[in-house]
Amino acid sequence: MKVVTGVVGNDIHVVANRLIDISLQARGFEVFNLGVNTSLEEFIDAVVETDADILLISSLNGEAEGWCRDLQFLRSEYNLKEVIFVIGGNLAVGEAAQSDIVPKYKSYGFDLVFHQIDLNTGLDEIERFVKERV
Amino acid sequence: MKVVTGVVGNDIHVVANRLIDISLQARGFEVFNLGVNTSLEEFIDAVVETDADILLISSLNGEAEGWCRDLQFLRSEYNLKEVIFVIGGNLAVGEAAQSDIVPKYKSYGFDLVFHQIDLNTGLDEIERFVKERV
Amino acid sequence: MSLLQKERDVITRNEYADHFDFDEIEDFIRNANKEMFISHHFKKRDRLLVQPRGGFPTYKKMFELYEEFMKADIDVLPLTIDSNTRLNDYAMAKKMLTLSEENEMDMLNGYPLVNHGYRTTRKMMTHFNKPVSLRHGTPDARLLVETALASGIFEIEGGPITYMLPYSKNFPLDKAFLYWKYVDKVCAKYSTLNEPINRESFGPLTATLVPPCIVIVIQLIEMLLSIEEGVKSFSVSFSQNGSMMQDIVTSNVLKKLARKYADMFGGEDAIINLVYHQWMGAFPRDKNLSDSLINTNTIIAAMVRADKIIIKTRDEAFGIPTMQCNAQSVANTKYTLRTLKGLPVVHDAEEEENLELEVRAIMDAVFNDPADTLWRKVFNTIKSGLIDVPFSPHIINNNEVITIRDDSGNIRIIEKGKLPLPDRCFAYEKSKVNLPESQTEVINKIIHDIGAML
Amino acid sequence: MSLLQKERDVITRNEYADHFDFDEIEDFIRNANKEMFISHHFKKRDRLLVQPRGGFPTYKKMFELYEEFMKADIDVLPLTIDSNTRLNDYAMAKKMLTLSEENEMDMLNGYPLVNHGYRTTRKMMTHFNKPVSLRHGTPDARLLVETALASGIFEIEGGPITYMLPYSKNFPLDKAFLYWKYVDKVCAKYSTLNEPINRESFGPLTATLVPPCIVIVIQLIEMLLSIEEGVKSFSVSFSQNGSMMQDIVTSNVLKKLARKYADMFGGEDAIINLVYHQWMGAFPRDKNLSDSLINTNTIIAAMVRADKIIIKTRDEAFGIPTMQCNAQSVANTKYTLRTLKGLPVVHDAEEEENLELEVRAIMDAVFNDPADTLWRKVFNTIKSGLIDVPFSPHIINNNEVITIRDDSGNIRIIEKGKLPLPDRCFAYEKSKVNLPESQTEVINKIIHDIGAML
Ligand code: B12
Ligand code: B12
Repeated sequence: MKVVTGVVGNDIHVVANRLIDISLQARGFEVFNLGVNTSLEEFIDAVVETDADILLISSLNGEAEGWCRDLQFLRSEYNLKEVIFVIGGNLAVGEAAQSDIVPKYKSYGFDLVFHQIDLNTGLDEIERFVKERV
Repeated sequence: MKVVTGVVGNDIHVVANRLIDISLQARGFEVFNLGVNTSLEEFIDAVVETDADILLISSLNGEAEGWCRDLQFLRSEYNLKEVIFVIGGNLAVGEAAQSDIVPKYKSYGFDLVFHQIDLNTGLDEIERFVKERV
Repeated sequence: MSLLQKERDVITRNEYADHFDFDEIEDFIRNANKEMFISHHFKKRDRLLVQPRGGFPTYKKMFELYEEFMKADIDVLPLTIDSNTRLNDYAMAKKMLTLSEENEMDMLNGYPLVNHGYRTTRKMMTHFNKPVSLRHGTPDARLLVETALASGIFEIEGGPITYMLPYSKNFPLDKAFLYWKYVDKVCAKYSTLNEPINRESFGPLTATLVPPCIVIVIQLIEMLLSIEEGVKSFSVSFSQNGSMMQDIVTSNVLKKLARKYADMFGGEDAIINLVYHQWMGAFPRDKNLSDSLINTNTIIAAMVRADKIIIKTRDEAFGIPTMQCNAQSVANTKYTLRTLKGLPVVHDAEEEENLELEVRAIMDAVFNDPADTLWRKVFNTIKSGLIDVPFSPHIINNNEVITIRDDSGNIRIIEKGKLPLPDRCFAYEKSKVNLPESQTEVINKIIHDIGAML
Repeated sequence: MSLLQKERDVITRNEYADHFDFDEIEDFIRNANKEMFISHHFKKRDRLLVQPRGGFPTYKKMFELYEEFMKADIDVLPLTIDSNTRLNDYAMAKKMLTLSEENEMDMLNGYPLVNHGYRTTRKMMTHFNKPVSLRHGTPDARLLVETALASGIFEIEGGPITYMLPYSKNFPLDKAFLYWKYVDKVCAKYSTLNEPINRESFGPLTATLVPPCIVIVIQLIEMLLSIEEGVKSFSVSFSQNGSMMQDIVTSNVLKKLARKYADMFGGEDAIINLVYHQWMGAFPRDKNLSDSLINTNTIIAAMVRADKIIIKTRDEAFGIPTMQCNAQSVANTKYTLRTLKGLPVVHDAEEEENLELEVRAIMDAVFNDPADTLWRKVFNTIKSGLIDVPFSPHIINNNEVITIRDDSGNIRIIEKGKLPLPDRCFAYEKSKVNLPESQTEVINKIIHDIGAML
């Protein structure tokens, strides 16, 4: 399976991104890592270009909300209904509860949302989700 | 004015007692310091013996309540209406609010109650109280 | 029946205590799980052991406290005894225990072990299967210690000096020596059955400007008195002085001399450990600051390479801490010890030499006393003021020594009273402080120095 | 009109910025209260200055934050800039500022200084009359710094390397050197009017297993680049390594070499200060443990004899801290510094010698580059991988150096990439670690070591 990943917006926190790359590869995914500081458009382009199954966006510095509001629109624009959209990391400025964050990002068009969730827990969940879809 | 002071019960915290002794003398009181580990009866005896104006009891280790419940009784028994009864220090086991502690000890027969109050603040208050009484 | 056993029968036959079945108790200790012996853990020396203080009146609450501690991955459980039991006032303890049980309100500042008895208490101790340390402050602890050992509590804190001079006003000191001799004898006896019972001295004393030389002398003496009775595992201790350097110097000298004196007095086979107490004086009334102070102490404990640290809580200035607060303190301390790496080994030759000279001079004065036994020599030395503990409430204490802090927070002796300090040592102490002119200013400085951590 | 002034006119003429009145700004700086200059406070050197981080989008909330800090007796106020402004995306910053103002919800992770402008911001700075430090992470900070200085912010953090390699993915490094040259020039110019403007480098870099030799080399280079432009007050910095000893060693070598190189390159009259950052890596998700970590760092800052400490909060793992939480952190730190006395002065000759050799070898490689100016030499050195920052997101970075922790928590180099380390130094580094056999185990160890404080 192909995964496009990276860190959205003006965010340059790279450590998680490197670990995600390693972990996805270890789990047998084919990884296209756009790295940090990636715009939503770049992500969408890469998904189209690579014909990816999963788009896995990270955000650490609190910017995600500002960038991801237009996702719903792009998603239908490019007709990417089959692609699984995932976001994880630290999804708010300041401290925020999962119960507030998850529905909000789902309404933006994400299938899976991981706010302050351990990486492996999240990746397990993604694999489960993939299985159920098939 | 004569003050009998000391630490009530099986309490051996002596540091405050030494400071109280010094501070009372500095304020011109005649001090009879019974030291730590003093029973209520010893206090009353000393008050009678020295014809004291003030009885100033300290308690630090949380024991006071167990010892002072009989004060009302002793006070009327010995007819010590004129003597000012004061208690101060740390007047409960565990953390307790002043609003709970002060009425309780007043009901035991104390005129002034200082739970977790700075020494000088307390002594100022005692002097004010003495003036108002005259 | 031996004389000791006769004495034990008399002691333990007390209307407030359990009926003692000594054979059964010996069996219990012989077969007790090694995990319950702190001496077993000390042998491994793989980490700094963490121990809080804590005691609640009722069995139920005590049990709950231990459960909280276990969640925080505690190393050594404490059993702190209430202050009535400490003064052998079991009647008052019983009355307050009953009130506590009836009212769901704590009327005692610790666990009244004698009233609960060993049969009941042992259930708790074997349930948790951890080393437990008995914290009290009792001059006559004979019945208390018998009950503790029978309960599965295999570390006994205290001693004839450290549990007398800070903890009592007029209990006869000579009696205390004999009562603690009894305690040491019983501990030594049980030590042959399984892992040794650990005895620990209480170095903080009054926790109020006590100079390191006095602390160390008293630590060495209580260690020697225990070794004399056959104790094989002993912990010396001290508490934060207020200067990191003075803590390090105290530790270095205490460790060195404890080993030297132990070897000199027939304790070559005794294991000596070092315990560090977090700040024992007055705590700030802001709980966040207390947390900071506690963490600072954890770091110093690691720096002085202690074997065990006894911790405080953010509730210290207010009263007996809640269980949650106490357990949190354990968790915080464990975290810091786990993440703190690469500690330097520090020495200060000049300070260490001076302190060692002071200690040796006082120890020599003790040994030169003409009395026939060590405890009598010590008794005479205290009585004559050659050993003198600042802010002791006890009538026998000389109360002439006056100490003050220098600019680096070190406690320095400015009035030596009858302490037999060499002239050059006393000169060294005085050279470190700029004494204020007036007597009032000195008193204000002392009050200020008592509150060094406020 | 000078060339610089022409450039300044161009830079400051920006649709999102205030109109700049340079004469008025010079007047303001000339007459500004000395209390506002951190360089003035450094001169006194009477205490370790405490500075938090902190920036909120709106003026109102920023003002309230400062009020909270003042209550906690703060030494240096921070102004942290949002990450859009950092990447010169003033349009996005403006949009998010408007959203924040309308919705009473923070949509930016810092204060968008350019959008607020210097006329507004200066009111806040003069009101509090404290030194303020500009924290950003901007490769092209020309407009930002002009705005800051005009606002009364007299400490500018950052540099062409330290604000590039950790903070940017593909901003051209050569441009960054020129943009920071501009910043240094402007700072130097204003420094002649009153107390000097302080420049500070950002030693923590990516805060992820960066070896001390790389940190020190980059500190020295940014210091020399600033001195070259006439800066007279400069702070070098580093963050907690994870081993107290390595922190002490880093400090000793950094202080020594900073003075040496400054003197060698015409900066004899420049004042060099040391700043210590509390742990900059991933924080534990238990706030009580974070408090412990923060306090540990305060003690280490005092042990390494820093001039300023930049602190974290118990909210670090979660997000931008609340003001109360941030102010509490200041109060806790001030308390520990006030009560912590008697710190030992520590050295480790072997470690210090090794580290100094490493640094000198890399510095020699920089100076031996054939380019004509220092910044070009440095550019070439980074491009060719002679300087290499682990976990840098920047495309120019070589990413070959691999580090790992030894048993004492020291960061050690196990793959040197193109770092020009002397053989004996690299051998020393490797001799300290027991490398796991398999590559997977090494990766797991690295992941584990990144999370050293979890
Ligand atoms: C030092 C100390 C000791 C020393 C005492 C040495 C000595 N002989 O004096 C040692 C280590 C021996 C000790 C022993 C014990 N202690 Co103690 N000790 C302390 C400690 C840390 C400081 C006390 C001190 O000296 N403060 C400095 C002086 C100057 O301040 P102060 O005593 O608070 O007094 C001030 C005010 O209270 C006030 N004040 C006092 N009296 C009066 C009267 C009036 C009229 C007024 C206006 C004001 C006033 O003015 C004083 C000066 O500012 C306190 C905790 C704390 N405060 O941080 C615990 C504390 C008092 N101890 C406590 C306890 C329980 C004990 C023990 C029972 C053992 C135990 N469980 O830990 C034993 C006591 C044995 C016994 N029989 O009493 C508890 C009391 C609990 C409670 N109230 O709920 C405390 C609060 C610790 C705790 N949180 O558990 N202790
Ligand atoms: C190291 C660090 C930095 C370094 C980054 C170096 C680099 N290039 O990577 C430096 C110092 C340069 C830095 C800069 C900044 N930082 Co920073 N930084 C951190 C810090 C301390 C650790 C991050 C880290 O590396 N963690 C280790 C990795 C392994 O863990 P992680 O990033 O948390 O990722 C894990 C999970 O989030 C999860 N995860 C991530 N993505 C995904 C995706 C999926 C699908 C799943 C399931 C899980 C998942 O798995 C990862 C592995 O366990 C955090 C705070 C913290 N966490 O303690 C702040 C933090 C992330 N930074 C923050 C900020 C704001 C910034 C700055 C804007 C400046 C500032 N105001 O301080 C700048 C950013 C500039 C920019 N343009 O983005 C904030 C974000 C605030 C918020 N969300 O409200 C934090 C939380 C600090 C704080 N409390 O203020 N930072």
